[in-house]
Amino acid sequence: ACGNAEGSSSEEDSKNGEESKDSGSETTEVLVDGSSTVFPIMEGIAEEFQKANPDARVNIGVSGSGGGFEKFSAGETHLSNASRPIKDEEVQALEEAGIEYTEFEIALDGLSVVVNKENDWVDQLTVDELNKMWSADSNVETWADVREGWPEEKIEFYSPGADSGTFDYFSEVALGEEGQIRQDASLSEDDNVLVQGVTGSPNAISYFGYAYYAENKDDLKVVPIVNDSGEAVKPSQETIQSGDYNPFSRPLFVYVKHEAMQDESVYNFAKYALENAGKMAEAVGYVAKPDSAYDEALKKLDEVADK
Amino acid sequence: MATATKTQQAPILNTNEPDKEETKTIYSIEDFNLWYGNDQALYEVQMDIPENRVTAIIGPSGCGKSTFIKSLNRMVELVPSVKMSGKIQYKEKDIFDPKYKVEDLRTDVGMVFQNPNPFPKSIYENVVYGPKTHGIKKKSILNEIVEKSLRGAALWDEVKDRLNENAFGLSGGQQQRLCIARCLAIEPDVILMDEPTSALDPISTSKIEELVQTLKKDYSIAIVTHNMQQAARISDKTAFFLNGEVIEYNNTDNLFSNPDDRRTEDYITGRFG
Amino acid sequence: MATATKTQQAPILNTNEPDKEETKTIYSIEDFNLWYGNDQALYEVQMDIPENRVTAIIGPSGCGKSTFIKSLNRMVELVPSVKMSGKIQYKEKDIFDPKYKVEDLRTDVGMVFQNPNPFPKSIYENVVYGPKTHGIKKKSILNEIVEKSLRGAALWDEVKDRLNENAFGLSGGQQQRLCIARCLAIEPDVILMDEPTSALDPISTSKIEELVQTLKKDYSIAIVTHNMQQAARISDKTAFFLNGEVIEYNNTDNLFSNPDDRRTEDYITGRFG
Amino acid sequence: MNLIDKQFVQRKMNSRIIKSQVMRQLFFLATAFGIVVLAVLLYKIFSEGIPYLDWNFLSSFASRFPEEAGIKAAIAGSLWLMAVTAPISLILGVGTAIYLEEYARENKFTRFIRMNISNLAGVPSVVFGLLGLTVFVRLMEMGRSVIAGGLTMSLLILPIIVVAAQEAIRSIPKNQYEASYAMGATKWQTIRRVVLPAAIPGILTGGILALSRAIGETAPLLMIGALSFVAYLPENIWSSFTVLPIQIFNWTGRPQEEFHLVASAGIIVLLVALLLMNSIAVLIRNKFSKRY
Amino acid sequence: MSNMAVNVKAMMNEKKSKRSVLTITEKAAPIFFMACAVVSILTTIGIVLTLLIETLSFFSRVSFIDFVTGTTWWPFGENASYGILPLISGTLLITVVAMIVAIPIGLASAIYLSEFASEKVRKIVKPILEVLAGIPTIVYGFFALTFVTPLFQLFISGLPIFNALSPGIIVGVMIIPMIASLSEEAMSSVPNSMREGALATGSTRLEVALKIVVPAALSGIIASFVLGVSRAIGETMIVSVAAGSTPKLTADVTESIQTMTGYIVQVTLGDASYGSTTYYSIYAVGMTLFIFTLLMNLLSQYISRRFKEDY
Ligand SMILES: Nc1ncnc2c1ncn2[C@@H]1O[C@H](COP(=O)(O)OP(=O)(O)OP(=O)(O)O)[C@@H](O)[C@H]1O
Ligand SMILES: Nc1ncnc2c1ncn2[C@@H]1O[C@H](COP(=O)(O)OP(=O)(O)OP(=O)(O)O)[C@@H](O)[C@H]1O
Ligand SMILES: [Mg+2]
Ligand SMILES: [Mg+2]
Ligand SMILES: O=P([O-])([O-])[O-]
Repeated sequence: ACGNAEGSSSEEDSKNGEESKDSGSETTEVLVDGSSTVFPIMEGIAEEFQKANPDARVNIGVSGSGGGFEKFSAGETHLSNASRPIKDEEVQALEEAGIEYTEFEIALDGLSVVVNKENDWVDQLTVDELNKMWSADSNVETWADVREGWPEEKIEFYSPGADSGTFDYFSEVALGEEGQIRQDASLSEDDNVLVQGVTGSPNAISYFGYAYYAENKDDLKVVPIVNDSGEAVKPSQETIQSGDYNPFSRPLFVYVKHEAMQDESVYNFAKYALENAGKMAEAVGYVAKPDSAYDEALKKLDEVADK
Repeated sequence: MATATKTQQAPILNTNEPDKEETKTIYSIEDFNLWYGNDQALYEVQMDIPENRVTAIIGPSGCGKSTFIKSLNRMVELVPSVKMSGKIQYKEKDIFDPKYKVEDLRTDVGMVFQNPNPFPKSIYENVVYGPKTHGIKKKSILNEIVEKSLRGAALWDEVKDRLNENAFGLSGGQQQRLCIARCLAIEPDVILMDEPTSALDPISTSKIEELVQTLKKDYSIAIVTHNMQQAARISDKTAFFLNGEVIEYNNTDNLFSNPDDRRTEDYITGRFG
Repeated sequence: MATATKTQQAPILNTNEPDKEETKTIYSIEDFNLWYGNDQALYEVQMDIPENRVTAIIGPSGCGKSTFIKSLNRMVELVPSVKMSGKIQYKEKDIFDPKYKVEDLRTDVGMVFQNPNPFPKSIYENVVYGPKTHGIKKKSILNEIVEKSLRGAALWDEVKDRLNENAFGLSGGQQQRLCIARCLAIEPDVILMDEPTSALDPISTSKIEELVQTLKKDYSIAIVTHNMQQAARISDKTAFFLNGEVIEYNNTDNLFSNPDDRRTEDYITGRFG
Repeated sequence: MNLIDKQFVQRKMNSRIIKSQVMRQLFFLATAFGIVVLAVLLYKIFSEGIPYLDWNFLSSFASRFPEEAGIKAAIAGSLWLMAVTAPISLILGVGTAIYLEEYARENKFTRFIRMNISNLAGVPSVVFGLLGLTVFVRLMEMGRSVIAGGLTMSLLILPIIVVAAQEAIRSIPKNQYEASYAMGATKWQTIRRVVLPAAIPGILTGGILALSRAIGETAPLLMIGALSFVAYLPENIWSSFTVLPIQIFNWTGRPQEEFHLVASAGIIVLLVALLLMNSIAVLIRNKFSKRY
Repeated sequence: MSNMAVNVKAMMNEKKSKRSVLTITEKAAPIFFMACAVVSILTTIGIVLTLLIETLSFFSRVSFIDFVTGTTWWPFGENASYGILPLISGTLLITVVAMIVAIPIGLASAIYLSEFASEKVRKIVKPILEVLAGIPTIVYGFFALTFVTPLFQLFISGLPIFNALSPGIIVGVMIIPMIASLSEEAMSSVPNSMREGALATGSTRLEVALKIVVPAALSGIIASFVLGVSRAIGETMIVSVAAGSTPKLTADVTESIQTMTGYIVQVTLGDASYGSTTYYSIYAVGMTLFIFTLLMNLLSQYISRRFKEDY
């Protein structure tokens, strides 16, 4: 069904993702949406998948983790990417809509705390220090306020937009559930401008997904973070996969709708995604999970899809 | 108010082709008033326009000449604020009778304007515009109409080899004759002309004047002009308008040689205007 | 080509205020040609305009009257495509001499246009526009200028109580006189007028004609008109233009009573135009 | 008697003329400012983007490798969007203009429509995005499809087209109407055979300019959710799609520096498309202007 | 006309019966066109209803008074705070900077084009300016962020990467063509007879421009300013990309701020889920934005109508 039939079979009513299970001979548009963090992985997978299956039609939206779940529960998408686990109210919404789904962890991300290249004083930071620096009621103004001996230069704060999974995760870990980020931080939805902000000013600090750091290693200095066992660890493929880089490493997810697995095109894509997620994650600057994890995931997928 | 002279004096002084007999009346206008919004532009106009004659309308700028002539084919109603009272009869039909479609009236009564206004189409398309509008599609008939109308407008010889060129390439005088041809193409009974030569050079002007003389064999013509000499040269009857009133209406020769009204005299001797 | 008659015939037939003696020449034009792009609009114009007299320019539409009069204060150069050759001397200064600033020329030579063109300002501001632009700031002087100019233009009594009202509220004839006042306010030596009455009603026209007669005591006036009667009534000398050439230039009475040229005669007897 | 001192006037004249000339230069510089900014912007974009601009770039789909990334889907998407937007907005726009210029009587309703249209012209594009998201995507369940995007864009540029068409119609000399009516033509015949042919250059010019606005608009499409990876061509109006500005936005948001250069290449494509549309509009305008 | 081969008149009369078909088109045409005109009204109604309904849901959760008087805009997390003033101040800041750039330059360009430039220069420059107006705002946005800001950072030490200054200036640049061409049109429509009148008294070009043409065209010029303001208020991509996303009640152009449009885009691209207060807040902000631009548009119409000169 998935596009081996010669000639691209023309459309069917694929709007709103209502799949037409009976139209087995036609390609369904595979609809994926959700996290911007997961997007590069999924995009790479889709690109390869389409090379392998020229008739396939995969559409990957970027609505953010929350926006993705919203569309997922409205039945508008088949797969939903997320950079955080599903929230209770989202679970509830899916239940109400009668949508069954399974969660897969497809890769790991290490939130990287970075400073300017010229910053030669910051050697490491603890979560407490980050909390002190970033929280809304912080009285940290200069680096000297963080640790004695550091220069008395005003710190510039750059943060991902408050409406992103990355921001959520950072606030939760560094600032606590109730924590609020300081209001003089410059927020941007676009991580590139954060990179630019930090490269541009010696006293800046920021954090974002590992991929952005990996791409701009030469321009940025990453700060080792003291983990739960007291060691200061830099994010890297190894430390993230091994779990040494904590607490700022986090899993990335894809949520799969059961009903959609009945459709060959969607199932094939999901399968392909799980098979290639690790490789693709590394390729775009994230960290793969151990191989075994993907084998298990594939098994689970086949169960769900009744294969 | 209007001193319209319905009964004509004996046309003794006629030096132009004289009115051999009293001709039939094609338009009869009675007590016609017209307002633009609240400004009255025509007052109690009273006038009979004869068939197969040339009737000239003269008067100083703003006296209502254009307004009057445009009333005859109801073109004046394109100005939304126009209000009218009185009666205009064309071939004894009331032109304001709702049963008498304005399109039909205008098909019978052609009009030529002050500035030549060809369409930005080919010469051919300009001439067939009317017939096509009225549903004539057949190529052979259209061709015939084109030749006949252009000949009628004394333009055929000049343009017969370039019928498909854009009409805007013609000179002013040719454009004006094209407009006359376009008007002849729907075979009207009456042709209204609003200062048809005022935008033209002397040579084109005299061509059109000749043409008017020829056309009056087959058509009834009403012509507005600000050029008194022109009126004298080409018309059989002349009406002098002033401030929306018909001051004097008479055989052309009478009017120019022996005006009844002081104001007519002042005007034709160039004392104002 | 131009049959400009520089030596004048004896002014025997003058019924108007006659030219008592040969007056000084204020403008002297020699071999003046003008082109709009490639179209020549004036051919070899040769003419002396006398001081403190009214000189009329007549001729059919498009013959170059406006072009000519606008050349005298170089307003014609506002049309970018204009090219000129020949000589125009104003008070014996070459007006095209780069050292002679065009602004200075225009300060000495006022102009009144065909359609009244007051500024959308108060009557007062219209009159003082020129003096103010030229740097005169003192209120008392400006007030005096306003009164003097408006009196000079025979408008003072009509508007003295509403100097601060917008000039657009005036009637056409009043607006034209306001434009004359505006022109008088900078105390020019020459006033050029391009069909100043053609947009006006008969009464306003005769007021302006009277005014021109009064003004010629203090100013040299060149006036374009399409109305031959007007030229005859008010001017001392008349130039007849045709297709860009001066066909005849003579004392007004001579020209009208005894034209030298066939074409002049044809024109003034209304044979064309 | 003389109130004006000619000497004084002449003395002042020189400084006035110099002032006029100096200001003329200043005004010229101001005009040049815009052009300079344009030049800098173009230089920056072209110097960055040209190396990436090749046939491959035009004929490939998006990719995670900058060297392989192409703009095919976005070009196709933009074309599809135009294919939906152009007819809808032109028909509605010209229809509205004809109504206003030819049929509407001067009354409250007409004035209201006029005012409404000039207000719509000033409504920010994000607000149209909100409308599209709420009404087309959600309420009418069109999803983030070509048709939803096209309808949103149509409404966005409708006022521009109406105004352009109105002007085109208004610029037809009265004498053309008179000529037609005097021949006994009806109103509709006059509109169809005289007004529309004469107004078409103006309508096309305005229409193309409006469409070139639509082709560069980002915000409303972001709002209806067109930001996505699409590596296939839309097949019908219900397909999802991406367009040039969205693809550019997408690239500029990538971590890899190379993608920013790819984005510049994308911008060049977009600018070339815009330039092409503009020149066509200018051509039409110059060819047909001053006909009467 | 009896001497004719074809009797056109008769043929036309014969076709007259066919006119009935024509009459149907004749009657249907205005109805169709009116329907087209009604679409624009429906669009407005659609916009107002969309905004209104969702805004009402928003105000069922957030007090209206807090919304219009609050000085903190922090729509995320537990203690969210929805005071619109910072967004408004951000919007106004951008608008002010933009107009400081666009008004003098736009007006000067207009004066140059209308009063000084030759027809040839005008013919070349106007299309170039139109290109400037036609450049997609996303392109401008990245230009502001990656070129203008770094450029300014050379001169203004400590200028953060996001600030109101450079997007403001670029919004201004974007608006220049609009002000220039609308003002130029207004000035060009001042009849030449007025210029002639002034020149004939010995005025210089500059004096004609400033004392006669600009005052006579003032209503059109001011209307173009107001439209420029409205455009600046509604500009989206430039500010989303380059002004930052920190709503702040400030008048300092070197600070990072957020505009109303910037916020709407942030939320649509972000993570807020449908039905959350954050989600509804974009409609409330959209409504505010709509009202602002509506007022500006009405103002500009009022100006052009009220002060229209009939020459
Ligand atoms: N569309 C209009 N709306 C209002 N008033 C009008 C309109 N057309 C003409 N008028 C007025 O009606 C009067 C008569 O105008 P009309 O055009 O009939 O004069 P005319 O004799 O043809 O003048 P001209 O020789 O200048 O063509 C004038 O006072 C004019 O101002
Ligand atoms: N701006 C221009 N560009 C090109 N040709 C022009 C221009 N102005 C006038 N002409 C041409 O120059 C010739 C003389 O025009 P001009 O305006 O001087 O005539 P006129 O005698 O004043 O006519 P009227 O009585 O109609 O005012 C005409 O053929 C005209 O077409
Ligand atoms: Mg008339
Ligand atoms: Mg003239
Ligand atoms: O898009 P997010 O990964 O930040 O949810």
